[in-house]
Amino acid sequence: MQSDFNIEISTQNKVPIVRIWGEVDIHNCPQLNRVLSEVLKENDHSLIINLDGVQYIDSTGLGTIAHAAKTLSNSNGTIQLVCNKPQIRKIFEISGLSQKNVNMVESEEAALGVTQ
Amino acid sequence: MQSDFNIEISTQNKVPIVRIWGEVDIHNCPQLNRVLSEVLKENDHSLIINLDGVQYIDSTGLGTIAHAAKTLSNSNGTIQLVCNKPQIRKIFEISGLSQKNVNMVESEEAALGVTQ
Amino acid sequence: MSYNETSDIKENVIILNLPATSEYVSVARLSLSGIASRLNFTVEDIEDIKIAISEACTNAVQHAYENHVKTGRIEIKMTIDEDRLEVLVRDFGNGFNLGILGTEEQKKRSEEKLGLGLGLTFIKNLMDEVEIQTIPNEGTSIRMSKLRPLNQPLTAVPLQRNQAID
Amino acid sequence: MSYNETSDIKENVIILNLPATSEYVSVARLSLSGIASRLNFTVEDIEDIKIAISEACTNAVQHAYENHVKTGRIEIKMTIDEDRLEVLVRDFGNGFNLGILGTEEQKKRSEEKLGLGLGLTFIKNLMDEVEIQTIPNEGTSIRMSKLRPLNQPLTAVPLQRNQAID
Ligand SMILES: Nc1ncnc2c1ncn2[C@@H]1O[C@H](COP(=O)(O)OP(=O)(O)O)[C@@H](O)[C@H]1O
Ligand SMILES: Nc1ncnc2c1ncn2[C@@H]1O[C@H](COP(=O)(O)OP(=O)(O)O)[C@@H](O)[C@H]1O
Repeated sequence: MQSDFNIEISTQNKVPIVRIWGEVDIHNCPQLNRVLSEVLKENDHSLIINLDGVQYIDSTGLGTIAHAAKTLSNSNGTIQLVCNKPQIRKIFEISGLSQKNVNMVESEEAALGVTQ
Repeated sequence: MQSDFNIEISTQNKVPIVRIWGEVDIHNCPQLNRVLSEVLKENDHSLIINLDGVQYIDSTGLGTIAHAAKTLSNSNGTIQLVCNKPQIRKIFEISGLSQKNVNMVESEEAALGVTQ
Repeated sequence: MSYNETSDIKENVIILNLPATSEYVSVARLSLSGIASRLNFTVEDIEDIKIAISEACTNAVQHAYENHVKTGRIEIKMTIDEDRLEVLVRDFGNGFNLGILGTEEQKKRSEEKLGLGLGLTFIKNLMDEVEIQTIPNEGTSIRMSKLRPLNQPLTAVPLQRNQAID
Repeated sequence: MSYNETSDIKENVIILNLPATSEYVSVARLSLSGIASRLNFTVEDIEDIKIAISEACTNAVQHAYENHVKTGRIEIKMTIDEDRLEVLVRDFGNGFNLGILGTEEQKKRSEEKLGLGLGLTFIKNLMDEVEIQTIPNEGTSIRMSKLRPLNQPLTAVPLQRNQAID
């Protein structure tokens, strides 16, 4: 149920990690966008977004992440996207986003290895 | 999702156990009714129905169980209903069924203790 | 008549129109529980509403279109008000004599269909307000509502901030 | 106009009529996935259909009623055929110039709303057949269908019999 949408922010080795749970769609994207903008104010270098708790995401969710990726690209930053659901990987591939400064990784550990 | 509706029949100490999973409503009651009738053909004394896997049941489901209870009552049999979900207990209470030959029990073990 | 002009429908009204056959009762339930879960109802309230809407749809499937050649329809209209969720379940079938409820004849009829004659009783027990209208050969509509527990905003999305030690 | 006379709607059609606001997009998704899951679609197919219907509704919410004073409506009509599920998502809003798709102007407009200009692309990629009709100031409708994988009966309910040793 969408009412279970939830965002958690933490920091590890100075890298912000944003974990998302639930369904990401037009209704909660504005909230996700606020959180990402806030996080990027404090850190414009790299960002880990963990989507493993996300059951559903559509183009508005991708758009919100793409918007953050664009902000980061101004300072040569990248987004490490933890994402193991085939369906979600699939639409990221259709979107072409993975060709920009958004990397798909298997775990937060892997992401931290890359961003350190 | 209703498509997960499932019935499993087994026997322990000569007592038939019918375990149900999913949502019991008008759509799958005919199937439940067929299974119960078949089971009662072979055993008209007692029956354990386990509803712990049931997320939802309405008056058509209760009606189907009441129908089996009625058949059993002709031979002084009883139904032991394993049911721990408060919501399902609640509608059994509203229905008044628990005042007849349908006993609510906490586990199959408890039910077997009673029926042995 | 067409479904095209929908501009005169009140805001905060959701309409679901289904064939009156058994496989769609769960669709009504699922849609409604999706809506109810956004309205700060408790889990118990949502279960009550699910059963009530199911019972009303089940009646439409079982009784409304008896002896009809064509599959009939069920229309469900959900209105989200500040203080309540109102659900109107309507069919365009036989209608019935409200006076029959509670009589022996009714009991016998219910039993013939494996019914307990409990559908309407459940609805009355589980919802806060219930109103039945039925007209012979025009159909039956049941208007039922559940009061919303608290006047919270329509969707309060929790936000947690856990700052781990760096 | 009224929603009362529903007798001339085709069988196996489900109609859902919602306010064109963001909180109802998930309701559309949930209702549809309830229906699709009865039609022996694979889990992947169901996810595709969910995204497609969401994108169409999201467009109606974001674009169809721009500059309208009143909240508009979305009408979703699902037709279950032997070989396919057809979904028609319709709004009664501004409409748009199909020629704009793929142009720089369109890209800029999408970005202003944090969009990727990918909604329609997703729909075309995820569904088997897609047809868009749009008329200025009358609205837009997207008809999309997904072929059903196998011609199994509408609801095959598995039944297991485990005879334990007695
Ligand atoms: N929508 C309806 N259309 C026609 N008759 C109805 C409808 N709803 C209820 N009834 C009549 O009212 C009776 C009582 O309904 P209910 O309390 O739901 O019990 P049950 O459905 O188990 O018989 C039904 O047996 C039927 O005769
Ligand atoms: N239902 C609609 N009503 C009006 N305009 C629409 C509608 N659907 C799409 N459009 C127009 O088509 C464009 C492309 O839509 P889409 O591919 O979904 O990308 P996005 O929504 O991200 O911009 C939109 O920016 C909008 O201008």
